[in-house]
Amino acid sequence: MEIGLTHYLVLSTILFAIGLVGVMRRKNLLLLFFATEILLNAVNVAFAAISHYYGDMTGQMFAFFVIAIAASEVAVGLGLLIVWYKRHGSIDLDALATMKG
Amino acid sequence: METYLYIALFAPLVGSLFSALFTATPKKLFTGIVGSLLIFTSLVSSTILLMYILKGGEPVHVTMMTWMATGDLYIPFGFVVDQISVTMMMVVTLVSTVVHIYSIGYMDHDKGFNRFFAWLSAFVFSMMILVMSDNYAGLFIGWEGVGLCSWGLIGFWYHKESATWAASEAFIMNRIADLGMLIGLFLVYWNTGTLQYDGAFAAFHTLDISTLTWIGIFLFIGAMGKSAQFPLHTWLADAMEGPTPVSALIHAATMVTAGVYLVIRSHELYSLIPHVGLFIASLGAFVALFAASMALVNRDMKRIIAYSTLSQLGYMFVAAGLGAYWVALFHLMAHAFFKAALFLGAGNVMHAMDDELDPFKMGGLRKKMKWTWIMMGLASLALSGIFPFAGFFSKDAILEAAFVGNHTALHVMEHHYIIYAVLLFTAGLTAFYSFRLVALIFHGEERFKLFGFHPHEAAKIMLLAIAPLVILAIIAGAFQTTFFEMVQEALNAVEYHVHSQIVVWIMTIGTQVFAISMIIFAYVKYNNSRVSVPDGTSRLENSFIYKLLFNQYYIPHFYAEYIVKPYREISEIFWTKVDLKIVDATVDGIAGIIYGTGEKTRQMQSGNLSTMLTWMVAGLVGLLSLAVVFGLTARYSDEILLFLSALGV
Amino acid sequence: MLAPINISMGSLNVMTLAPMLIPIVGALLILVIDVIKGGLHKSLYVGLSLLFLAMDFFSLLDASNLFAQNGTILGMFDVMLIDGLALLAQFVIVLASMLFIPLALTHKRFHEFSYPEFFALFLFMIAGFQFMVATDNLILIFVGLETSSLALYTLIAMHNRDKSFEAAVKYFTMGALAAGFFSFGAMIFYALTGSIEINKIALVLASNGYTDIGYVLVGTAFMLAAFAFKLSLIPFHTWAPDVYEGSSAPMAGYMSIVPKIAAFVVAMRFFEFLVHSGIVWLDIVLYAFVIVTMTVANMWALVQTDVKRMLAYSSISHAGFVMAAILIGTTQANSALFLYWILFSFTNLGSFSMLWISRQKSIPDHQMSDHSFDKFSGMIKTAPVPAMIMGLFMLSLAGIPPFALFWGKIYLISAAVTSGYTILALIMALNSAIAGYYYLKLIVYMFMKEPVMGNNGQMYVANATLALKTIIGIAAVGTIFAFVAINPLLEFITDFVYNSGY
Amino acid sequence: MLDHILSLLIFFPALAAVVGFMIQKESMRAYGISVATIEFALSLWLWYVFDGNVSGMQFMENIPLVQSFGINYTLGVDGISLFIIILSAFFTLLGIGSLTDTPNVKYMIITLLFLQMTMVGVFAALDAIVFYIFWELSLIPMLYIIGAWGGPLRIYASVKFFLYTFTGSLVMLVGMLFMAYFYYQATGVWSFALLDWYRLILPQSYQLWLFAAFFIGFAIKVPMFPFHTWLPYAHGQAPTIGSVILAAILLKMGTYAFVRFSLPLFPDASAYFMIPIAILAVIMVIYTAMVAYAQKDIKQVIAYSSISHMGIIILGTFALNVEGISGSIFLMLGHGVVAGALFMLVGVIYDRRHTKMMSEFGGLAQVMPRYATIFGIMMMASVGMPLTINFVGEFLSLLGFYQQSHIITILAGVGIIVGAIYMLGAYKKTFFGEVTNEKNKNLPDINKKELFGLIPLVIVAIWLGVYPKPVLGPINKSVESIVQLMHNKSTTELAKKRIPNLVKPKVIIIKKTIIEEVH
Repeated sequence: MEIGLTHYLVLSTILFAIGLVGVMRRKNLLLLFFATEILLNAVNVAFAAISHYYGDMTGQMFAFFVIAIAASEVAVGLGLLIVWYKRHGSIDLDALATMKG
Repeated sequence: METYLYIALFAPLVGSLFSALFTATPKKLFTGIVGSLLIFTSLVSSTILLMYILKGGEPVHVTMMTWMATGDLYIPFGFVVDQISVTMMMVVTLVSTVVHIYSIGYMDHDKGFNRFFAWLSAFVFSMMILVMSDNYAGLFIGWEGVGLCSWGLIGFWYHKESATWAASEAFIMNRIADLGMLIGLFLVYWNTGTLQYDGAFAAFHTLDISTLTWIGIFLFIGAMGKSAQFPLHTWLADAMEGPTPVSALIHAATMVTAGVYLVIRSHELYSLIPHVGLFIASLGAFVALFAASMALVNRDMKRIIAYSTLSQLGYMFVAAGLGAYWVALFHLMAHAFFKAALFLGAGNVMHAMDDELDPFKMGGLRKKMKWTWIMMGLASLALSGIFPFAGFFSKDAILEAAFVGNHTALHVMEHHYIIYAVLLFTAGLTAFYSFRLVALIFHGEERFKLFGFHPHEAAKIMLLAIAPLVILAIIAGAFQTTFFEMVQEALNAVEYHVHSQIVVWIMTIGTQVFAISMIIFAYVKYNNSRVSVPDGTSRLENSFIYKLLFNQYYIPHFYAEYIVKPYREISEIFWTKVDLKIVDATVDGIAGIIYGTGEKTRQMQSGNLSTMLTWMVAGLVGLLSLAVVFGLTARYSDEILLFLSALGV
Repeated sequence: MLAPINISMGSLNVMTLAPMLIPIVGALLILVIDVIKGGLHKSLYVGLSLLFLAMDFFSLLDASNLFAQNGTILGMFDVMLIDGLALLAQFVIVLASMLFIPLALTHKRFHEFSYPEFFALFLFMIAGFQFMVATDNLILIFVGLETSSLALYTLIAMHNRDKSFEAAVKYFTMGALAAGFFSFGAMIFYALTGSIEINKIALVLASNGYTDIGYVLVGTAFMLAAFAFKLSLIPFHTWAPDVYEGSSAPMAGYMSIVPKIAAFVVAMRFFEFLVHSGIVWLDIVLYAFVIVTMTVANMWALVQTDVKRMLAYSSISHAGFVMAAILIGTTQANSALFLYWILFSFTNLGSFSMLWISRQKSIPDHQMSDHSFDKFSGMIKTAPVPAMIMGLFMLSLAGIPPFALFWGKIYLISAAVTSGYTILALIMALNSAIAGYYYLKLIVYMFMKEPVMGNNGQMYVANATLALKTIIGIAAVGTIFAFVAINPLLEFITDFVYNSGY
Repeated sequence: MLDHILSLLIFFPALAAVVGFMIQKESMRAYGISVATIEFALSLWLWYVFDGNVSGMQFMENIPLVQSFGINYTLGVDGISLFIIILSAFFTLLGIGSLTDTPNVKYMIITLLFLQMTMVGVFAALDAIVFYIFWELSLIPMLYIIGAWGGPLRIYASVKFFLYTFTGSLVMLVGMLFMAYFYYQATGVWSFALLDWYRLILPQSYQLWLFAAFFIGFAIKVPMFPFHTWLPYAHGQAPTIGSVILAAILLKMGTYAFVRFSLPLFPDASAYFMIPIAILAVIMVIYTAMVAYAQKDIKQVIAYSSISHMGIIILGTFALNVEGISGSIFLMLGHGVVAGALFMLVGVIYDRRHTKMMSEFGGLAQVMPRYATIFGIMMMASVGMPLTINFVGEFLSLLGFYQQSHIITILAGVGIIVGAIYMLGAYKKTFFGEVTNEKNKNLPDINKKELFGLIPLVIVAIWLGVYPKPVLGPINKSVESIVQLMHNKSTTELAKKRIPNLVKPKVIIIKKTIIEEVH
């Protein structure tokens, strides 16, 4: 069986779905960040595949930018996480609900 | 002549405003004097105008200024002095002069002396507008004006609950009728394009009968209220709560006759619709009997006289309804004299008896109050229609008119024997209750002693004031011919002929005999020592008829129970149930629903990050599923349509 | 092998980059100054930021002159796109930022402003927004979006309170998810058309007649979700109230304006061609978004007890209101969007600044939160002028004429009317009535209740300095006398929007 | 100065209000009275220079505001608006002059002056948006007056007043935008100018919808049944001055707007909806009169009576003929004077006893004879006694509608009966009988300050009842032009039938050209 574009796209979609489920289910802030990384990487896979399919560089460029952005997101996110942990000693999501209504 | 017209009209206004300046200050005798003088001025002017008209002068017609003008509507303040209005002016100014002077004595000790004269003169002014106006709108001004003054005067002693209640009742009942009148005015305007008498009367001839009938009916509804015709009659008896001079002036001589005046004034209309006229006459006859029957058993001096007034108004309507307008007017005039005298006499008695009204508690007063007795006796004779008093001439003419029937239009002689019979019977009743009253008050045992009263004759000024009225009540009949000649032109009056002279004589003498025998019967029954204050135990008092009559046929009770009370209750329901619970609650409910939705759905904002993320994903999934549904629909739209058509959709 | 790249500087049109480069340079300069000598007073950085923003503004003026003469300008490999929308949006961004930055000069000391990084990040963020609006390349949009967002998360967190951290984390996490949506959506369109430039996507889709409509819709759904997050459309709005509450008042006000106008412009670029291609689905979905966001946010605003949170919901509602312009999609509607947002920025910044000057260091016992309604009880008695100004802003937000927002409202509703969206117009109007209630609530507290004991009114202006007063004054004057400016503004906007082909 | 007299009338009080912030608290009353006097004098001057023989707009001003959207600051005055403007200046003066010891009097006067601006603005505006601006702005001072100086339920009442009216007017705003759009479609130019809109003939189906949209805005303001429930609360809670201005002027905005907008813009729809609206009016007249009768609070009686009278005004307006419309406009003035005076009068006893419950009173005629007299005069004016101001209006309104429907007029005429019932009832309970309550024994009679407000109203109420011509003349002139416009514009049979043609047949050629022009 030849691996075609469709397969990549399906893989990407599945990864994205996994990421979504993770985003919804994870109660640990760090794991939540991982889930968002999965989302972005799912997209990267697809971009690379499509780029190859079209023989066009743009998709790969996009993928690179996504990687860069993901990296900076991690930087900012981890920064926030560390501050939060310092203050509360926990990175549990449910503790993060002082504001509501 | 115009100057006299204005003087006659505005002198009472000046008097009223002058007195009004002092309403909040203690009694000032000069308000009464000035007021009386000004009314007297008005009387003099009216007399000059009367002389002028009598001499055959053209009616005086002036237009003072525009009142309302918009669109095609043009209503001026216009006044006319013709044969009809000058008669009314004379009646009004004469009686009111007398009443004013009388009141100086009667209201002597009253705190509201100045206020009384302000109201009284204002009433005269309104009445003058009513009778002098040359259009229906002006008449309506006076119409409402007298209603207002009547309200103020009935409720003059406003600390008394019964007085204020009666005032409101009178005002509201009159308002009911006024609505009819107003509608009548609207009909006149939209059908003739004007409210001026001249123009409207001229145009009436071109209108079809049904329109005219409606106009006639609505105007007469107005007249019914003012003249207290059934079923709007209850206010008149209650209006006796006012000071007695007021009852004399307003509720006997002038205001209540305004309805008759309206019909007479609109004779050009009513001549065209004799069927409405017949209805008016029938109602009048009914009221004459109906009111007289209530007067038979009543135990309130003033109310008896009031019912008598009502009854006499019925007579006038019979005459007016049957087209004998001049007779109606003549009776109106004669009635004003003797009835006012009667009331003022009753006022004397009240003064003497510390405002006691029950004649059973009096008796034998003739010794103490000789002059009052004489005057009331004469006035009662006039009321009973005994020759040669004024009442004889006018009432007899009405009876004849009823006998002969309607003769203005169509030249069809219809004899209205039923009406005639009713009127004749009522004449007997009138004689009876009049002298029942006289007998109870002035004759018999001195029952008042049991109640500790110390009666005394009234002040000179009061007696002197009544005198002219009594004199007129005696001699007014002599002017019948003069009067007829004067008004015949204005009212298309015709002499009518009973078939033969003998019939006339039989009728006249028969009536006289009947009336006199009723007087004697009244004396026999009430001028003896057995008369005592009824205590509700006698057989008579327990009979159905007595109760029915004594309770005024239960009509006031009916009104109170089935109109006033439900009205109050419905109002209460409208407010508490409909307005607050439905209309307002709906508005608040809508606001409440919006607010409540916000309050309930804010749970969505739980503050938990997982939930928030879930919402986002849910939103995305929602969008996606919509997209999928839509995309599939778009792709397979042909198939779907095919499927749907196969299903027969 | 890649072919050698031959490019001339002229075709690059570097000038198109100038407006974005200026704040970046400014930010770098601030960082450099801090490195050289730390601990300088915040006023220096405020001043510098203002200067750079002013320069930015002038470069925008320059660009708009060019646009007025030559029409749309492309540059940097056709990645940069300076059209009317870009210019208008940048004007709003830069002007709102200029109004915002002096608010740092408070009377009391606040943590975040003592960091020079705050100002640097702020300028970076502005550059990010400017990139977002001045391109139709999805990559650059994505980069601009993330640059600005990441800077914004940090700025929020710098407020240095528990709530701010919570807000930042929430915003950040959801933002990351939205970034995922965006990139996935971009991927789908790339897969469908082989292009990531909006106008090319539109061309390709139009030329093949939207054969893959299902996939187009899926892609649109993802993009819509991403923008709905940014524009805080329900149900993607959940971050907004918490973030507004958690961040400082001026920051919240700023967030209600600038990021949204950027997102609106991108949404306009992206959805307009889809709307005009007659995709009923999009109409329905946008319609639903508009109505639900407007109405439900209003209902939630009704039940708030904190003014700032109430204003947060009100901002959501306003966003939903303006979203209608995208749905309608006519020139009038798009012009109305800009008009509305410019007027909104004056009023909203003003009202948040009023909250800012009344910010206390610590919350008294009887007070539920920072800006609870009862804090403002009887303000007219103790501090009449601030009360009147605050009342003015509330009236303007409620759409009472002749104050600023009214004009935006009628123009937008008129756009709905003109395009036959009668029901929408009615719902928009009625929502203004609902909104009237909660704005009125604050007015009721300020004007009709008795002040709390011991309140001498000083607390309402505790934080005020000349700079803040000036800003509020500008906002107030702008709000009252908006009617003078409407006509030139409207002509200017309509001209720019029309000439950009929207 | 004559060219800008209307702007002057509008903005002078506003400017004075701004300046008022600088005035010392103690001098504020004097300041307020002087400003209001100047304003009143200006309005009288406007009357003086007004040409009563011209039917069109006078003293027009036109400044473009938002040219590209067709919004202009257009002002003008005709016989219809002239007197309401004067009335509003009059009432502001009386209101400020008779202010009793109000707390925070400075803000009260400033608020009143702002209110004055909005009132004059509404009646002088000839551009829909400018009209709308003043219309909405007028809510704010009133909101503040009720909310800050009102009774215990003042916040509920004021918010209800505001939101209810606001909601209605937003629907109206949508209607206005539609109207402008239709104008744009027809001519290619945006315009909100009323006089432009007058020339536009719309198909009946459009008219019906637009009429409905405007109707909601106006009906709530009037307020018409069933949108009236805000009014009793507003009146019940408002301070005296608030009720006076609300009843005298603010309610008139709704009825005025019917004449200014609904009738000439949508003649076919007006004719179409005539009967349903008349039925609502009849309900207003009778139902609210009955509700008034059930009230315990004398102020509520007058509040409900206002609604009842507004019913007659609506009826007159929708008579669609000169008599009816002139009558309704005159009744607006009449009701303004009378209801304003009655609310002032209630304020007098409220100031003395701090209660408005009729059960607390009784026999006041004995204690306060002057007060009772003035109250009596105004009550009689209120029940439509001839030779008082209300009669003229009520008579003409009913007369006008009688041409359209007999039954409805008769039913509405019942208003004169039920009106008398609740008014006399209230008067009786308050003034008649013995003084039973100890606290009432020594109530001081009406004082000079109160007389300052009341005597002029009594004079006006009687003067215009006896001699309405100086006012009715100009009104008539303008109404005739409106009716003619409506007749010319109407397209349906029904409307042609119901709206009279005033142009007599001999000038039929002119009529044709008018129609062409209109087309």
